[in-house]
Amino acid sequence: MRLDVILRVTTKLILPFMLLFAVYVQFHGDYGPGGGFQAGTIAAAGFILYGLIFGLPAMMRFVPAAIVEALIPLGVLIFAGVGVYSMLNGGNFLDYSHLEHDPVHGQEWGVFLVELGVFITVSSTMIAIFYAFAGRGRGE
Amino acid sequence: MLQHLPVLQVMVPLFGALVAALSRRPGPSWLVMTAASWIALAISVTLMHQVLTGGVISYHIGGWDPSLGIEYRVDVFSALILVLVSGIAAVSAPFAHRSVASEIPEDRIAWFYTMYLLALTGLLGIAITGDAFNAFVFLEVSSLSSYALIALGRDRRALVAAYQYLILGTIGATFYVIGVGFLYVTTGTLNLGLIGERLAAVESTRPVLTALAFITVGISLKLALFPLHVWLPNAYAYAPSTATVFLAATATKVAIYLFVRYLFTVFGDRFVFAELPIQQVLIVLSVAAIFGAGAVAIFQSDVKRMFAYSSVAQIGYITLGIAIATQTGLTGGIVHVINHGLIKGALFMALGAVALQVRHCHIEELAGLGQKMPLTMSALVVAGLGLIGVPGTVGFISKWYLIVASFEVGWWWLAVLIVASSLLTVVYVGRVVEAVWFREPSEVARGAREAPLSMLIPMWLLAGATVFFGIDANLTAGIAAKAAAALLGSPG
Amino acid sequence: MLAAATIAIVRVRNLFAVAVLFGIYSFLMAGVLIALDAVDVAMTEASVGAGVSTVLMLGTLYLTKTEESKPLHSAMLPLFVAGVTGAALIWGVSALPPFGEANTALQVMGPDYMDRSVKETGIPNVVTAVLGSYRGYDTLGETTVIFTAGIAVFLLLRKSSGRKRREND
Amino acid sequence: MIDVFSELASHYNQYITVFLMVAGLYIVIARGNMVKKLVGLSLFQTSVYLLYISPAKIVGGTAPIVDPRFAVYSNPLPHVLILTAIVVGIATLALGLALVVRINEAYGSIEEDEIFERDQDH
Repeated sequence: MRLDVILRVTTKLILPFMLLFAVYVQFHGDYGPGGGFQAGTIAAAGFILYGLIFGLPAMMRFVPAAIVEALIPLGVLIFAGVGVYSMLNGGNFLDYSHLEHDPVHGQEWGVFLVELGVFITVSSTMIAIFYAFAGRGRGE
Repeated sequence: MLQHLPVLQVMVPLFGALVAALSRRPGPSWLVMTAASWIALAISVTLMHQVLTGGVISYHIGGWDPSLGIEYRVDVFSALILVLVSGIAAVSAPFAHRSVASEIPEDRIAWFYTMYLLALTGLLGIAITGDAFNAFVFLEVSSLSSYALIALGRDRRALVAAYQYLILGTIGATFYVIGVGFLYVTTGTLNLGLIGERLAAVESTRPVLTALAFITVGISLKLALFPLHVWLPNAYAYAPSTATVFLAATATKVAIYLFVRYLFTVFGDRFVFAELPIQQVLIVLSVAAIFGAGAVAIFQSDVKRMFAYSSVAQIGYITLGIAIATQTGLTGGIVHVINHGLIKGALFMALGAVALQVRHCHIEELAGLGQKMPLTMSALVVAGLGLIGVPGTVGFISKWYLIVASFEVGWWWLAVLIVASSLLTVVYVGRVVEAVWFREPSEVARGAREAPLSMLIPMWLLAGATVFFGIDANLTAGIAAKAAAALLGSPG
Repeated sequence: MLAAATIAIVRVRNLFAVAVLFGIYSFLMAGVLIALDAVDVAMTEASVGAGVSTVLMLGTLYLTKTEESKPLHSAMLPLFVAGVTGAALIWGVSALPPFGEANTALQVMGPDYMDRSVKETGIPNVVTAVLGSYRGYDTLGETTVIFTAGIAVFLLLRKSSGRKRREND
Repeated sequence: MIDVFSELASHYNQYITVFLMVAGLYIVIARGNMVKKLVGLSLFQTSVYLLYISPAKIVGGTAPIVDPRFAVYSNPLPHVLILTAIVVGIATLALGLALVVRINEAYGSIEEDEIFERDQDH
């Protein structure tokens, strides 16, 4: 319990930086290593750390389970939606060149949106899996 | 929009799965599932029509050339598998409504349908893709969702069955990836067609043979080829009825598709069958499957398990046709893929209807059900006759092709074995029929009532198809023959 | 590399340290991957293998048991299977082109993503470009796999709201 | 360091890969503990990464991020494939572990032999 104070404060201090780092990894993926998947894992790890220190109920208030559940399909929906959208714009499925007038620009946009979809699904799935495991008491 | 059909074939069930997951209520999710699977069926039938009239369809996802990106490729064989898979899914949709409601807790039904649609997505994705690694990804989509579907069975043994399937399925998939890795390192491409072309230049070097070995073993695990079938009986026996219907009729069939695709299109039949002892090995294993699994099926008291073992035996017939590797033999194998899908779909639907009434499919509990559920039990008998191969049913067509094929290559003993093996089928189907029609109703059977229409119609649709295509086989066998000709004619 | 391998052997013994060892193993693997110039993969392996998997394993062990009992049956069959697999792999692998060569089939005949990526997509990290665009469909499949796993874990582990889902004959 | 290794034995990498694969596969088949089996399975899958990544490396090359200072890069495509494979691996592991948790609740054991015994009883 005494240690708790330190842990709580540190966690609160660290959490914004972890999320910031996740965002950096997400957006810097075009130029350096990183991308939606890695960023999603880091962000989820940040939230899970919060949950470990402050307890499951506090985390669920912070990130409600219902929202997490809805976010999992949403990420895939964004991804596949980009595919369909490029199809409606006259290209093939997932052909980002047709998203903008300039094909290269379209590609950049496409990859960006797709990575966003990956990020959403990955981070929310990780949190959901954490909820599922943690919500289960010790067996028997 | 018509030129986008190949990708829509896979995307429609995927979107369905997403919407079903978002809806989270049983009713809407069932509607979404039904709509998505019927649209998928319509698309696959259209694709089949396009292929038959206009030849092979190639669709470049993302607009990239196949050497850069991923290609979807539909030929007669893959279109046939697409129609089978989406057809079974569509026909099972009305059946699922009551069955799932009685077997799955209400708060999980929406997710059950999500998984069901994901399994459909994965299976269609494997059958349509022209890319080795993409096939792996969709293989995993279908596998993971099947594990979850199986684990939802009412019996706790369903959990263990799902776990065992997960272990063996993942080993199989990893073997497959290893094999693809070898192919990729030697050819520098992942496109199945391009691999086939480039392999012609490097044939019979050691990495290629290793790739062949690993891909064959990996897919054999998935298609439950005889010694690698251990996961199948329990998985089918303890899964929820709807999952059993769908998976038994489609999952192994798609693995067979991939198997044939690799042997004939990628490695080339000349290379595989002329220079390596694969033919002999495959024939021995197939015959062992037919007799071994058939014999085990006789001694099962759980009817669901009995028919699961029967599936292993029936897969033996299919691989036998593939191993003969002549036009007639391959046609027999492919036509049996379809026929067995129809038969097993009808059989497991009948058992699903029984499960609604008596909860377990123990043969003692089925006794006398013929009086209480005459329509369901008649469907069971019709499909059972198809399993035996009685003239006038689809089973006869498949066996006819196989027997003719064995005579053509001069293996009369193989023909004798095929006929003899039917006796095993007679015994176990006979056991069920005897119990159902000629015995006094058991205690539980007395309270049973006829299945609801939503189950009877799909069941009889499939049972009727086994008779219809048994009498007029031009459609199925004709398409199968075209597929076989295309596979054999493809350049090694 | 060697260290990773030896740890793999140590792990063949039992206990709950296995989970921690697995984490260490993943970190080493990530190190090797960096040496092989696969920075993106290394980053993912470090976060997934060493992070997520280890946490999941520890969580499972907390929910179940931490001791492994001695296997009862003989190890002959598994040894045989593993041995045959290993032999087949060595046989195939030894005929592959030597490590680090530039003019192998993979390098020569493979697609020239490096040259075209910036021109066509404007993205200098070619791994991201291939992942997002050229083989974007694989990535969609991959995201679907995650989605499948997430829902599947839910299905299995979420407490039912109403009656308890315990069966038995 | 890798340079030294590659001079010592040109297939060193691949042999280690094979060793890891076989070790993983052995754990999966031989062990009865369900968690241990899953660890073995992960090991088996992880070793495949090296099979793909090793051939992509060119000695003297660098990571596949376009930069005017470098001319030789390792091949990016295997990296992408393996990223996907990692994700598939963790998904399988998560599902497998979830199953183990449920099995433990239903049987009170995670040893395969014990579970089979308990099913024989009834």
